Formats: sequence, C-alpha cells, structure tokens
Amino acid sequence: MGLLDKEFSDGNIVITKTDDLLNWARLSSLWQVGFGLACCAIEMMATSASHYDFDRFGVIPRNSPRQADVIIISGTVTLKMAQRIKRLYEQMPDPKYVISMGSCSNCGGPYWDHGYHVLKGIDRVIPVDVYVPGCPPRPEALLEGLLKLQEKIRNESTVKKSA
Amino acid sequence: MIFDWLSSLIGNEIIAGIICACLPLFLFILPFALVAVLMERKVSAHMQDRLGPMRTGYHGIIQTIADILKLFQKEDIMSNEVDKPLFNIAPVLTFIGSYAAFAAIPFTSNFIGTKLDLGIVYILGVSSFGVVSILMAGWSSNNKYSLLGAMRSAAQLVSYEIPTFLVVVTLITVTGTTSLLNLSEMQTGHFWNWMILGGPGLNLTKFLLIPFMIVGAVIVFISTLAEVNRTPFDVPEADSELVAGYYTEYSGMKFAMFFLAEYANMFAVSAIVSALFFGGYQSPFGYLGNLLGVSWLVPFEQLFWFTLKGCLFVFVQMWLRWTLPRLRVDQLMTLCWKYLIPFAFANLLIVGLLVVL
Amino acid sequence: MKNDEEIFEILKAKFGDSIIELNAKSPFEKVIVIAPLKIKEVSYFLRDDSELDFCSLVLLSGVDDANGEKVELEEGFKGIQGGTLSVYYHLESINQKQKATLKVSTSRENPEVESVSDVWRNADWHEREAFDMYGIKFLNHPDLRRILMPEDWEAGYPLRKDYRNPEFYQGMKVPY
Amino acid sequence: MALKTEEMVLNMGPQHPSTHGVLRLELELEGELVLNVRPHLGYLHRCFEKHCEAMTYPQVIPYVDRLDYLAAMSNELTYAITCEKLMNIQVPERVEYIRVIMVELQRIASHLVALGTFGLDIGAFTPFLYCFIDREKILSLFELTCGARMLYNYIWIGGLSHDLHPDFIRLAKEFVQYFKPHVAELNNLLSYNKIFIERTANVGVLPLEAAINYNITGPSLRGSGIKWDLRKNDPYSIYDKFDFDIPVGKGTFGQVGDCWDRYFVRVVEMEQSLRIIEQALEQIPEGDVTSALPKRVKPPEGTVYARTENPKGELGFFIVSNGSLNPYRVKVKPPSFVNLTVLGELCKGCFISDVIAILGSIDIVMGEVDR
Amino acid sequence: MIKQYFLNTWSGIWTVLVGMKITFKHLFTPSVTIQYPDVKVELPERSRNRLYVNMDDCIGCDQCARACPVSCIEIETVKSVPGDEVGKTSNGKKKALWVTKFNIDFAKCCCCQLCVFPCPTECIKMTSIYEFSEFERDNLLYNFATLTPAEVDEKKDSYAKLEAEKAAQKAAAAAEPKPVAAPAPEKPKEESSNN
Repeated sequence: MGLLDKEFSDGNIVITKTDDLLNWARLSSLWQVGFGLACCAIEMMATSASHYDFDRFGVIPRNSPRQADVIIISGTVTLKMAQRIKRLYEQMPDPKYVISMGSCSNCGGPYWDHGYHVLKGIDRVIPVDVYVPGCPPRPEALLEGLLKLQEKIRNESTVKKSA
Repeated sequence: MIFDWLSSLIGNEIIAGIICACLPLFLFILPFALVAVLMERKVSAHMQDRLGPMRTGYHGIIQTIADILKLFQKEDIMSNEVDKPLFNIAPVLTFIGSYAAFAAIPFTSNFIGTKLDLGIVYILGVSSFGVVSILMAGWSSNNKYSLLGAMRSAAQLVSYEIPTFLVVVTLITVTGTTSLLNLSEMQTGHFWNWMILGGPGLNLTKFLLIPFMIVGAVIVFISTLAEVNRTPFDVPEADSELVAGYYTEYSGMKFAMFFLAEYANMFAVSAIVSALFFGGYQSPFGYLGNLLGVSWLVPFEQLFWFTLKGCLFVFVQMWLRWTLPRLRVDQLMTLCWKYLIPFAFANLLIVGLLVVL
Repeated sequence: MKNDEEIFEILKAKFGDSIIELNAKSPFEKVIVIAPLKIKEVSYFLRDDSELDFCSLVLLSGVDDANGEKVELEEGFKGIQGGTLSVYYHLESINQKQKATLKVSTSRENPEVESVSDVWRNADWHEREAFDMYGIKFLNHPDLRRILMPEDWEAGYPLRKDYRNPEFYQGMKVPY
Repeated sequence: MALKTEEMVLNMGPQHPSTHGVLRLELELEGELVLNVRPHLGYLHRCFEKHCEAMTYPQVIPYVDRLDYLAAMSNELTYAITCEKLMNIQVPERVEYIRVIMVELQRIASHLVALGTFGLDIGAFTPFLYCFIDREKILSLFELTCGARMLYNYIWIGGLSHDLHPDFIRLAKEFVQYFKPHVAELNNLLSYNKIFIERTANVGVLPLEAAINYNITGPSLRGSGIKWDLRKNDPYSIYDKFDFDIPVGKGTFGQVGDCWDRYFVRVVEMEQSLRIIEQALEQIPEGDVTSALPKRVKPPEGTVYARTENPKGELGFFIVSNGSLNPYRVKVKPPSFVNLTVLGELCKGCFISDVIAILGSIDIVMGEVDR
Repeated sequence: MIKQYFLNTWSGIWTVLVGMKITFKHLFTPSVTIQYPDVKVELPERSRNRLYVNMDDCIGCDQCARACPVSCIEIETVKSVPGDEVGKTSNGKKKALWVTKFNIDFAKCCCCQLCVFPCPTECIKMTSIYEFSEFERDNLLYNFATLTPAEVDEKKDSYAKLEAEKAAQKAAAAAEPKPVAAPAPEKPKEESSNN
C-alpha cells in the first residue's frame, strides 16, 4: 500500500470525488442480515416496522448473509451462539459493518456478573463499529446508531485502509 | 422502420441490427427495472403506512442507483465447492430469458424488434429460459436451500406454461393470428374493441365471448404471475422457509443481475398480458395525434400507452405481493392442474364452439 | 378433589416403604418424599389410577440441597462433599382438579433417579435440563445429554452451589 | 428394486428467518417431506436461575422481565404473586386492578407479535406491520406509566413502582375504541384468506390427549378443544370479578387442534382481553399503590409454586427460600419450553413449509425456552 | 364434490379481492412514520433512558450501588478530615464524605430504575436522553465525580495522615500506664487542606 499512499496526496480532487460517491452509495443502502437474538431483536423489528421505518435509510432485512452489509447483533450472545455469529460474520461479503445493539452484546449487560454461559461482549469475537447502549435501546437510539455508522462510512477512504 | 433508418445511417447491416437490438435493453428495460425496484419499495411502504426510502434524493428517487453502486463494490464470494462455470452463467441466463421475449413485443405500431409472424409462440418458447437458469443457480451453489428452491421452481415454471399456452390457443382461435403486431392492430379504436371485451366488430359472438375472454385474461395473469415467481407463487425463493431460495449463495453484482432480471421479467410478462388482451399500445380513447392531425405524435402516444399498461400490471403484481400469503408447493400444483388447466380447457372448448357457430 | 394427606395415605397403602414420608415443613405445599428408584412405578400408578388421574407433569426441578460439609479443594475454593441433590415433581390432574408435589433425594456423588419420561412425555426435556444443570443421571432415559449448555462443556454442572467458571471455552475468555 | 434413497439432513440453523429467535431445527428430509425434527436449544441460555441465587428478591424482577421479553408484564405478575404467596402479603384493591389492566394490555401486545410473525412465516408481510402499528400504541401506554417500552420492572412484590399516569385511563379507553375495528380488519386480511386457510387448516393437528400428556398449556391447548384457562380454572388476583369467555378451537376450517385453530384462539382472546380492560377501567377504585411494599423482602423458609396465565401458556415459579434475603432456588416453568416438546411429534410427515407454520402456531419465545 | 370445487374457487377469488381492498385502502391512509432525525418525539417525563447523578447532592451513601442488580455503579469515598468543609446538600443535610470516584458503566446498565428509589437525597434520576451510542465501548463508562484527580490524591493522603496520627495516639495511650487520666490530647494543628 505504500506506493499508493505516496502517489495520491490526500484531498486530491479525483480521489475525493469518487470516494464521496462510493461512500455515499455504500452508506445509503446498508442491507442488514435479518438476524435477531433476544429482546433487542424485537426492538429491531419495531424499528423496521411502520413507526420508525428502517426502510427510510435504505435498510432492507436480507435473509442470507451473502447479500448483507451490516449485521446488527441484537441480544445476548451466548458462548454456544458466539461461534455461529463468527461464521455468519465471515460469510458476509467484504465491505461489512457491525452494530452492537444493547447492553448484552456491548459487554454482557445484566448478565456480565453471574452469566457463566454469556459471552461478555461481542467485540471478543468480531470487530464492532458502533456500540448502541440501552437495554433494549429505543428504536430511535438504534436509528441514531445507524446514523453514526453512516458518518463513519462517509469519512472512509478507499485509498487509506482504515486501521 | 428504425432498423432501415439505422442501416441507412451506418450502412452496415450487422452493426445496425445489433444497435437496434440493444436499443430496447438500454433505453427501456434497464431504466424500467431500476424504477420498478424503487416503485416496489415505495408501493409496499405506503401500503404498510410507512414511507419507504426517503433520504437518497427527493423522496428516495435515486435509491436504486445507490443500491446498484453499492452492489458494485461488494466482494464477489464464491465458495470453493461451487460448480464455477454454472455458477457464473446462471445470472446471465436469467437476463437472456426475459430480454429475448422483448424482441417480439410491439412497443409501438412500427417499432418492434422483429416482425415475427409466430410472435406469441416464440415468446412462450423463450420464456422457459428462466427455468434453466434457476436450476443452474440452485444446483451449482452447493447449498441445500438453493437446491430445494431450484427443485421447486422447476416443477412450478414448467407446469404453469400449460395454462398460458391454452389461453393463447383460445385467443388464436378467436383472432386467427399469432403475430402480436396483427393482434394489436386488430384491437385499434376504442377500448371496447379490446380482446378482453370480445375483440373488434359489433356482432353477437362478440358479446357472447366477453365472459370467456375475461376468464382467459385472469388465467393468463395468474399463470404468468407464477412464471415470474411473484407472491403468492414465490415458493422457489420463499424467504421465510428457504432463506433466500436459489440465490442464497449469490452476492454482489451476480445478485444484482438476479434482482434486476426479476423486475425485467415482471415487465415482460405484464407487457404480454396487455398485448394479448388489453390492446398492446392502442389507446383506449383514440389518438390525440389523429385529432390534431399531427401524425408524428402517434408513435409516442402509443409508447406512452404501452408503458402505462405495463406499469399498471406491474403495480397489480406488487399489490398482490403485499397482500397474499404464500402457497405451499403441493397446493401450487393442485391449483395449476386441478383448477387452472380444466378452466382453460373448458374456456377453449366453449370459445371454439362459439367461433365455429 | 383430594388433599395431600389423602393422596399420601393411598400411596402409603399401595407402595409401603418406598414412600418415605409426608414432609410438611413448608407452610404452602406438602411434599411426598419417595425413594429415587421407585419413582417410576409410583408415577404410573398416579397417572393411571382413576381417582388420582394425574394426567400431566407440570414441573420437574432439581435442587442442590448443599447440606454436605465444605471441603477445601484448592487455593481458597470450597467444594461440597456428601449431602444430597433432590428433584421436585409437581403434578396436576385436569379432570379431578387436584395438585400434588413429590420429592426425591439422591446422594451428591453419584445421583441416580429413575426416569419418568415414558409416563409423561414432556418429562424428557425437563430431565435433560436437570441433568445438564445438576448432573442427576436419569436411568433409561431416551437420550440423556446436555440440553442448554454446549455438549462439550466439561467445567461441571453450572447450577451446583460449588460451581466454578472455566477460564477459557474454545478460545473465548469466559469471566469478565 | 426401489431406488436407493438417502435422507437429507437440513439444518434450519440458529440464524433462520422464521425460527423466532435462535432455535436450531435438525430436519431429516426425504425430498420435501419431513421424517423427523430434532430441536437443539441452548443458544440463548442466559443463566437466569444462577442469577436468582445471587440477587435479592426485588432485584430478580428485571431478570424475570427478560424471560419472555414479549410479555414482560405477566412474567412480573407471576413472580410477584409467588413472592406475595410466600410472604402472604395482601395487596390493595387498586393495585390488583392496575395489574389486571397492564397484564391484559400485555397479552394483546404479545398476541399481536405472535399473529404478526405467524403471518410472516406463511408469507404475508403486511399483517405483520399492521400488528406492529397497533402494538406501538400499547407500548406508548406502558411508557407513559412506567417509563420503559418493553422491559418494565413495574410490578413489585407487594405493589407497583409508580401509580397510574393521570391521563392513562383516558388514553386506554381511546385505545380500546381504536383497536376493536382493527381486529376485524386483521381477520379479513389474514384469517379468512383462502390461501392462509389452505396453508394452516389440517396442518399440525394436536390431539387432545397428547396435548394433556405433554402438558401443553395456553392457546395451543385451547386450540385442541379443551376450555382450560388458569384465569377461570385456577383463579388468581381478581379475575373472578370480570366476565369474559374462553375461546376454544372448534375446527371451523379443518380438524380441531390444527394450526388455524391455535391461531384463531389468539385472535378471539385479544377481543376478550379488550372486554376485560373495559370493565377494569370502569371499576378501578382509588387508593395508594405503594402502601403494601415491604421495606425488606425476607420471606420465611419453605417452598412454593404459583402460576398465572401468560399469553404463551401457563407460567409458574417454584421458589425454595431458606429464610435469607436471596432466594435459594428459583425454577421457572416456561410455557414455550413445554409447548416446544410437541414440535417433534407434530411435524412427522409434513412439508418444510408446514414445519414453519406449526412452529409459528405454537408461538415460542427463545428467551423463555433457554432461560 | 363438484360443489366443493366451485366453492373453493369462488371463496379463493372472493377472499383475495377482500384482502386487496384492505391493502388498497391502506395505500391512501396517511403514514404513521416518525421521521426520526428531523422529527424528534418528546418522551413522557417518566421515561427511563440514561442515568444522571446530581453530584452536589450525593452524600456517597452507596445505597444505589447496593440496590443495582447489575452492580454497574462504583463509588469510592474518603472520610473528610474534621477540619475541612465538604458542603451542604440541597435540602440542608451536611455532607461528611468526599466522593472520589462515582462512575456508572452504561454498557452494563439495564435501565431498571432500582437505584433511583433508595437514594435518600434523590440525586440520581433517569433522564430521557437516549442518543449516546459510541464507537469505542470504554467511553460508555461515565465518571460523575466532580473532584479532579489532584484533589482526590490530596484528600486521600490527608486522610491517611489523619489515620496515622490516630493510630500513633492510640499506640501511645496504650503504651504508657494510666496513673492519671491523660489530658485529652489536643488536636494536632492540621495545615489547611483546601489550599
């Protein structure tokens, strides 16, 4: 990557123009894997229902991980489920993002102390982009998390790989 | 007409032919497919009291462009046990199926791909390409769900061609021509000359034919709905049972091909239904061009009416998708063999008798 | 509609010594204590007898009585030796509208109880869960294996009072 | 010589669009026909019972909400009734009325999700969204009184955490008037739809004695034709003050006990809950809500088992207390866990789409199955 | 049988049309969507989303930490040296403890409101702010303590010095026999702590 960095100085008109376009395309049509674990999954369904429409942001629930960009980990991740989530994450095609929704997937939530079977936070298994706190977070909080993710994608650049 | 105008322009026959063939694709079907995807999301949203894509452009106008651009950047995953050649050809083949059918559909009176005399028979023959591509996709992606989806779609598509063909035969007995162009020509004038209202002329057989033509139109609409895998017949890609049916393993641009081919197929099928029964490009109330004496306006009017009817039927297909639950595979078969085909035969018999007497 | 004393009398008359006693310590429900290896015959009788007719098993729950003596296993962690693990059965009869509670206690080292999954079909999963959580082996159970915990969980039975978390499970750190 | 065929084992894995959460079904298939189904559980086992041993009695209530997260209010009611029976606290009249109103509202919300996802499994996407629109109205009512949308911690041992909001009664009455025509609309759109009937009638027929032997409870049992509802047969709190009837599966579109019956019992139950709420809203007395709250919950020694009619079935709590502040052992009798045992028997010899329909008609919640 | 056949087709067509009528009617009912980023719904005043601790009322009594089932509140307090002035709570109660550390880990908090009720001075309450999602999990750990780290160390060592003196006096009092009641050891002059 060294050669590429040297040549394109940051802010080069050609690069930023295409970057913005590609980023805009990526962030305005994030397709989520229709996958829920526990109580936060019901709040995620309420978000894609009519009151707080997910479709306004271009988010469609896709059933197969192959066609999805963002995976929303909504609910408690148990050790038995953690390996499945890891495999699911690996099956998603590359520009993929993870939103960790709810205290349980952030750090084990109410089950962090005595939960012998609960994984203490999904970031031990897959890299997480946005943490949405709350138990369960309100649909608006999830939408705000999605907006934050869109901000993060907007500043991504195809030239400099994010760390 | 366009063909000879082009060949005179370029001089070389072959290049002109290719351009003329590509014209409907890039000018008409691809933009329509993009619009149809957005239309589907907006129609489904408003039917469910929500708003659909809002944040890309005004009211989400350019949402589909964003989708296509995003799918363009997606990594194209192909697991290693996948049967590579079949896996790659399948998405292309779905396009061929629906695009080839457009060759024989009259867009306007003088702009038609090829002035085929066997128009409708050719279309039915070509539309069975879809089965081949779905089987290829299902089998080659080495995934149990796709295999199940492919098996279901093979049974469904093949068996739903029979009622379509039977109704087309009744139409041929009534009108005598198989070329869609002549068929549309016969349905000129006002809407009561349309085939669904018994075809041209004001004689007794016309009024007797009306009920059977309506039944025929309904049967054709239902069976072409099944050929396009739309609810209530979307059993091959039943997203609540078989994860995503035959295109579970596809990602990125290959999935986009399946996605757009489905909408192109929908428009092709609704164009056929409107050409057969609802007078193709004929306007229901006569032509404005003739009234004002401006003759070059007529083809554009015809194009307008053709797309309007096509979009109307696409809307009805979407409308059905968001109201009806899905049929089970064996109920699909019973509906076809025990209800549609007997009705189509009875229809054919009675219409035949009427025409003969 | 029979209350617990009458049921206890009927069972005592029928089965004699395998019905140990009527424990009335808790003010809310009287528990009939039964020998662990005789529970199956008693259950068949309870279900098929016309007057009792307990046609459905409401709940089967394992309880760790933890009445053994505390033993220092290693570096400050206290295990429990001896003592009993007990299993409570809550039965109910829909037609006679009556309820009954049975109790079975077995030793902690090698807990063995007769399985009642042939008497009431839903006992199958309840017993698997009791095995999963407490390690109580149910004799001739159709397929006795862990139901809630992963099959390869070798850190013991979680709901016992002397349970300790494993450090790692398949590469994932378990404690916080 | 018959063609040698081999069963295909299909893994409807933990991530599947219609397994209502993380349930893995191992189907042995022969073509489309299902030979047998082996459910694998434990993907959402959150060690509820271990937490109960480490918490004091009032601190267990937030964990009880998270058992059946679609019907948190009635979980709390069951746990509160069990503890009140353990400490024999008598709760004031107003608290009983508020509890009944809240639990019946929760029953409607839980049935709405159940019916919505059942329609989704059969393929109809729109009823799912209509049900969620009505459910949002109920959630806003709950948020008005106790501040949370789904997991409330509102019913405490011996009383409630807040009194009713001043304009709760007016809004609840408005909701009841608003919701009545919607049930009829849902019926026309889904229940009497020929394709829906075709997909659910005579599918997954649960005979009555098998249901009783498996101790199936709730709408699934009533779908098989027996009038068994804890609110009438084993009355708790003040349900005997209201008159409502218990819907029973009558086999209108197929045999008694098929998927359609279980579905339609839930629809009629929603209407009955509306009737209860109306009567309760009329007769609600005045009074203080937090008067009977004990300062420190320290129950006497002993074991107790109490149960109530949860929207999914009969939810019961078996508490063993050793006289200390923390419960010694809390065992939940989850209705979904028990109703799921019958899935294996119902799905023998049916199609894959029927397995999904049967699973939807039993209506399970994984938080409760895996505890 | 034939009658059933036609009945099936008729009921099939009729129910499909009824269903389509309903969805068509919904095409024209106004949508119920709340356009979140532009239209923010005002939540009822009892809504529970994020905790807020009003630090000058907090007397460091640790009731909320004990009541929390998830134990996500950590409080550390240092006894105040008799000399210095800690301050008054809003309702006039005199504070005796310095709260050196008061952080709530919102990654763990389950919004159950059990901590709000036992607080004697009602300094901890739940606000209706729900938009605080983060990119890193660590900055979900909110520290409410108002003392800067420098002050914290200073309080700690002043208290430690006090402890050492008290221990020294006790040792001295125990060592010498008590023929005469030892004059009450006057308080060693403390250099003023909050300089």
